[in-house]
Amino acid sequence: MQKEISTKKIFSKLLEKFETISGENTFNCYQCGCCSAACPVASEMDLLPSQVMRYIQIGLTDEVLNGNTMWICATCYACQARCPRGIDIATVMETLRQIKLRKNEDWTVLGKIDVDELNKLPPIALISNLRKMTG
Amino acid sequence: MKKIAYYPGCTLKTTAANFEESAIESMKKFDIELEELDRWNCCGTVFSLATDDLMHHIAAIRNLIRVKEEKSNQVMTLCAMCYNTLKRSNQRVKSNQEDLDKINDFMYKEDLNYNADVDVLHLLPYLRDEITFSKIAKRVKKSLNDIKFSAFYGCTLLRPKEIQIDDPFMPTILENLITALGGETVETPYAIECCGAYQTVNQVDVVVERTKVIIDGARNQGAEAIVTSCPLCAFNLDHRQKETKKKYSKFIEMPVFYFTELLAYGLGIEFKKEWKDLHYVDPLSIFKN
Amino acid sequence: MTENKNDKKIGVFVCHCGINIASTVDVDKLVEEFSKYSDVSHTENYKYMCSDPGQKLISAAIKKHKLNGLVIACCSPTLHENTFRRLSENSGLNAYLCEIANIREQCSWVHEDKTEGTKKAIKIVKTIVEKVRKNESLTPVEVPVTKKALVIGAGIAGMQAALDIADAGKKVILVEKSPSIGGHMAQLSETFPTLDCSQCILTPKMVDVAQNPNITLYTYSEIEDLEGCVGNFKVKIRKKARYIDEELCTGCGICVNKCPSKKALDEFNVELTTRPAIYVPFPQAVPNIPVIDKENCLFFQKDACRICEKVCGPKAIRFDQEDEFIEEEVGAIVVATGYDLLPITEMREYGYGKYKDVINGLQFERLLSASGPTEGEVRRPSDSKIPKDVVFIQCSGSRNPEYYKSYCSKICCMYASKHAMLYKHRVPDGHSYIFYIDIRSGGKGYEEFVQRAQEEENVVYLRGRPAKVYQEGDKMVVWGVDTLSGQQITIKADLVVLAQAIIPRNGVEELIKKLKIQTDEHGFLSEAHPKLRPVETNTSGIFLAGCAQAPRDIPETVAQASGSAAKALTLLSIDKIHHLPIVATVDEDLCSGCEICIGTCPYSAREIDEEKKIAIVNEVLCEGCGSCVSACPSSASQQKNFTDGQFEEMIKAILE
Amino acid sequence: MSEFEPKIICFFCKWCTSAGADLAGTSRMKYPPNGVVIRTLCSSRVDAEHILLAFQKGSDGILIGGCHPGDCHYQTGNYKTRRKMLLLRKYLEQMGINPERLRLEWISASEGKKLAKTMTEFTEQIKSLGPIPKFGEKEGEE
Ligand SMILES: Cc1cc2nc3c(=O)[nH]c(=O)nc-3n(C[C@H](O)[C@H](O)[C@H](O)COP(=O)(O)OP(=O)(O)OC[C@H]3O[C@@H](n4cnc5c(N)ncnc54)[C@H](O)[C@@H]3O)c2cc1C
Ligand SMILES: Cc1cc2nc3c(=O)[nH]c(=O)nc-3n(C[C@H](O)[C@H](O)[C@H](O)COP(=O)(O)OP(=O)(O)OC[C@H]3O[C@@H](n4cnc5c(N)ncnc54)[C@H](O)[C@@H]3O)c2cc1C
Ligand code: SF4
Ligand code: SF4
Ligand code: SF4
Ligand code: SF4
Ligand code: SF4
Ligand code: SF4
Ligand code: SF4
Ligand code: SF4
Repeated sequence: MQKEISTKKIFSKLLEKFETISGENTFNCYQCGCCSAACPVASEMDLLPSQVMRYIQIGLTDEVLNGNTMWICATCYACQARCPRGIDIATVMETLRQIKLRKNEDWTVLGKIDVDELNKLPPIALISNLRKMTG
Repeated sequence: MKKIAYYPGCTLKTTAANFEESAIESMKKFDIELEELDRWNCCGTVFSLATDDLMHHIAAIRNLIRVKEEKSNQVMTLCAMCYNTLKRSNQRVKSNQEDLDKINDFMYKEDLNYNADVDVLHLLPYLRDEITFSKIAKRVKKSLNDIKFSAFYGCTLLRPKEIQIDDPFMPTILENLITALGGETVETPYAIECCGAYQTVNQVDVVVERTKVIIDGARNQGAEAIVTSCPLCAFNLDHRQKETKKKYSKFIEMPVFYFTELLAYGLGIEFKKEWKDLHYVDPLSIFKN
Repeated sequence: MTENKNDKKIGVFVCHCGINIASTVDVDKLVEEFSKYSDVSHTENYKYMCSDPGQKLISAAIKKHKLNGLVIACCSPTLHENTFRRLSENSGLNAYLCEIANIREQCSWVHEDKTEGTKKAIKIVKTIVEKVRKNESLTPVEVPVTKKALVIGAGIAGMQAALDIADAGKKVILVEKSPSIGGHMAQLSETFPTLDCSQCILTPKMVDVAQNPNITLYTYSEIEDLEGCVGNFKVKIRKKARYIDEELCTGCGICVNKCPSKKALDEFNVELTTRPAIYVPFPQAVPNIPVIDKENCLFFQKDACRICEKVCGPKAIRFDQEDEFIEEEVGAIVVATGYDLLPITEMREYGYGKYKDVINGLQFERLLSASGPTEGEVRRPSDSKIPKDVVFIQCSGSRNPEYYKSYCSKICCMYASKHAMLYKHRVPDGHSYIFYIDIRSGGKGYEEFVQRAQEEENVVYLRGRPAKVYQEGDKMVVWGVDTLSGQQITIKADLVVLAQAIIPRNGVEELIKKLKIQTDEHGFLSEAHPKLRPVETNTSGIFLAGCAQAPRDIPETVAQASGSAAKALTLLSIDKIHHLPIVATVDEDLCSGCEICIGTCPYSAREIDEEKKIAIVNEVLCEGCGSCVSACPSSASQQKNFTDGQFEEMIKAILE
Repeated sequence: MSEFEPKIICFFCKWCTSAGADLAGTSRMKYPPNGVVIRTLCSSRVDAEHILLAFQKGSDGILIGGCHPGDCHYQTGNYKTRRKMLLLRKYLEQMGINPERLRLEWISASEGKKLAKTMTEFTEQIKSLGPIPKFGEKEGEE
């Protein structure tokens, strides 16, 4: 299906919100793809980090928010350490998570995880996960 | 004995007590006492990235206030994630007076007004810069005897650049420590890449894939064991080998150490059974003497 | 009529321009108004002032009334200022006492109401009358021109400029830092887009340079000092000691063969090979005279050896030779210092130059070159194997404001394509991959060239910037991405070639300081105007060519070199240069020596008189922008015929 | 009393803005006659003192025109002008003069239309601001 795009959709309130929370200008990205080349977990993502940037640039924000990229992201900063335009993609991912989480759409549901398993986990794993994946 | 205020963090008090013990014991050999803060709370483990989110920095700053209360201006960490979180939260309020004021306002019940003046240390660069590897080499009692290690740095000590402890693309600090302890090191491209981190909670598969790539990579270069500098990496690379083996039957397991364990071993401190029990893959199998 | 307080006798001439002015401005009213002025001795209006009768009328009035100030109220000064100033000069009145009041373009043509138009025209003419009252007679600054040019750098840019100037019959001094002329072009194998052999087209030019009687060549030489200004520069050249008597040396090369110290890194082969301590950079070098590299010579380091001295038939070795200094006078200068590549050791993500099989583009040129270390067989540096998979990475260090250089290096898209193509010609069963972000192939035949690489030579183009290169066994592994398919990619290659960013030639900053010219933030030389004066610097008489200004390929370099040669020739073909005299001045009594003006001047026309501790103006360099004048906190500085006093009166005239 | 006709002084550089004004003329564009041009070689010649004097002597508005950034005939003159204007506008504010009365525009030789538009708009703007207060009085205070 063709996607209809418009500047109205691109320069939306959501984009504004996104740029305030992240402190990043989406349009700085010139799609070199270095972030995607660097990302160690990209194989599990349905959109590469650079594709996420691109989708936002053309207003396909819903597609991004419904995808899994930001939930797969491990905040490892491999992308940020290389981005030639100084974009902090890790923060972009966090912002996308925040947009979801602030609507109470948690990603991690503790109830679904086996209790023995939970007990085995180091606290840093559990706390960091809850911080990133729940509101 | 020189005393340094020390922030342990949750993990080194529980699932990774062996890392803490080995560090404290080792430091004693250099006449340094890591003096645990009287009171501390969880730092939050990850630095919150949203610009409009101050709440999540409070936990970190509160711990730095604890440091000030003990009349210290520096605090030692052993956990890479604690280091990253405390240091970056401190940097954020240091470079942003408004944030600092807001946080101080919020914590009006604290006796102290925080001034962003605590230096957050990590043991690894401390070993390199203050104690020095040459001094460590001189104190080695039990050499690692040419065992081949593959260093694994993970993310939080190297990135972002504001807090990096070494060259983020070609770090050598772990390798140099191993060499000082008499071990050998091999290079892998994965040393600075991510282990999958907190995905280990609900997306174990992401971590399994990472574990396989990282350990296979190390083995291909001839490594016999992995040395990590982050307790989460240590957990993932060690304990997730179980799931990895389940998924890939040909996968061969490999012991995973925390750098403090090897330090302690080298300095002649006994590798206790309790330490060993916290590992998944038997760590002692590789020691040749 | 008011009393004439000064001894001015101004003439005000109002033009109708047919009805162009007269329909919106009451020209009679203007005459009436200005005849009231005590120092306006004559005023009249006429239908077409620029016509022959119009001009005659003005000329007659100048003579008859002994006018010493002239205001022509007519069209824009861009149209007829020259006409009327020439007329003025010819009628015995200094040209700079004549000024134009623009009552057409900036009045009659833009207004409709005649009352308003007339009111405004009066104000306009009034401001000019005020200005003329205080205008001084000025004579254009005149300087004779030394009819000789200096060209710095003998790459293709410098050689072309020198040849063009020499062919026009003017003398040229050509100064080259390295032992031979030729620059980087001598290192290239074949050149895009036609793939002709670089050496084959360059060598004849090098010989031309050497044989041209109008060119004096100083190789292994550098600019020590520069003084003077446009038309008359004094340059001091340091001719570094080669430790060879150039007159005696026959270029036989025996010394080079016999030298036992053979471990120096060969610059010409971009450090892929080593060379002796006594060496000729490459076989076709001009001049074909060796040079001893002191750092590596056993005699200079350990007082041993002297083999070269023993084997040299004509006894040309001179261990006691010293640097020589030569002074020359020139009228124009062309700077053509070229480029370097961003060192691979800066490439964090690609291994900081640690891997032998990660090389830069120029090294690959040497591997391709028939005269290169592998005689044109592509063999990789680590183990001399013929690489079967080669990855080319474009934009390495370019277009990366965060870590390296923000600009596009312009030529690497093209040479990466060329490299992949030439590699396929040398290794037909090899595979080549190019990682690119965008392909920039603007130029005649360039796009077609890239398309040929894609269609006919089986070069695999992958869109994305790789994140990492590392060694695994004897392979170089590249972690990349293809953003078009959305796939992460790994390639196990035998050789990786980085298209490193082009940067200004190493060490050129010192030269730039001596020449007092400007560079951009990256160190490339600044042109006087990005569109209309692209081969001139801000400093009159100094021109630029080639990659010293910005990355560019050979055709563009040659075109620009000829352009700068033409500019230099323009200067050298006149006997005297005239310079606009509307320059800045300094009142010695008021100047506090604060030096503010010095930093303000974009032309380095300001300096401090060390004795008097005040600022002075070099009238030849001053372009008359007036920045320094308005910056001077003591009002010590003024601009001729644009003084503060004149501004004050003009402002008042408008507000009355 | 007839409508207030502001007195506006325009300092235009020779290379760009004055040439742009000439173009507006050759294209027969129309704009109000309030602004009178003083032509300088470069906008950077305009001194803060000229501007203060002009305001003091009753100029209601001042328009400075120069070449676009990067296009200055004298390299960097227009940057210097911009810096000076920023400072000056602050200073005017302190003196009680509405800084809007001082405007800086980049108008190139080809922008006749922009020139005409600027002249019209600026005249309108100054009209709505009213006459410049006497020196020493703050704007807005009666
Ligand atoms: C890998 C690669 C492949 C290329 N392939 C092509 C191609 O196929 N086709 C094409 O058109 N272009 C190609 N180019 C571009 C080409 O090399 C340049 O356009 C050309 O060499 C520029 O010439 P230049 O004279 O400006 O600079 P240079 O060749 O760098 O010459 C400058 C000269 O000035 C001298 N010098 C420097 N500083 C001083 C000083 N202070 N005093 C005295 N002398 C000094 C230097 O020693 C040097 O001899 C390629 C470039 C690269 C990097
Ligand atoms: C849409 C567009 C936008 C552009 N924008 C820019 C820009 O922003 N910046 C920039 O640097 N460049 C720009 N350019 C490019 C710029 O226009 C050209 O580089 C430049 O005008 C070329 O000048 P020229 O003298 O070679 O050709 P032309 O401008 O075409 O002049 C050729 C002249 O020769 C005359 N002529 C032709 N045949 C004959 C004949 N047989 N006998 C006598 N006279 C003849 C023509 O009438 C004409 O006057 C732009 C071009 C386009 C199309
Ligand atoms: S590395 Fe930066 S510029 Fe390149 S695609 Fe990713 S976000 Fe965009
Ligand atoms: S921070 Fe997230 S997106 Fe960036 S490389 Fe790491 S996992 Fe991938
Ligand atoms: S001088 Fe100018 S205004 Fe007068 S007739 Fe000539 S063109 Fe027209
Ligand atoms: S041996 Fe003598 S003549 Fe021959 S090249 Fe060497 S210096 Fe020149
Ligand atoms: S004296 Fe020096 S240059 Fe001559 S042969 Fe010996 S090492 Fe070579
Ligand atoms: S010319 Fe091509 S390869 Fe070179 S910097 Fe520009 S876009 Fe990159
Ligand atoms: S008027 Fe301009 S060019 Fe002349 S000295 Fe002053 S600043 Fe320099
Ligand atoms: S700015 Fe004025 S006072 Fe200062 S040195 Fe220059 S001319 Fe003299």
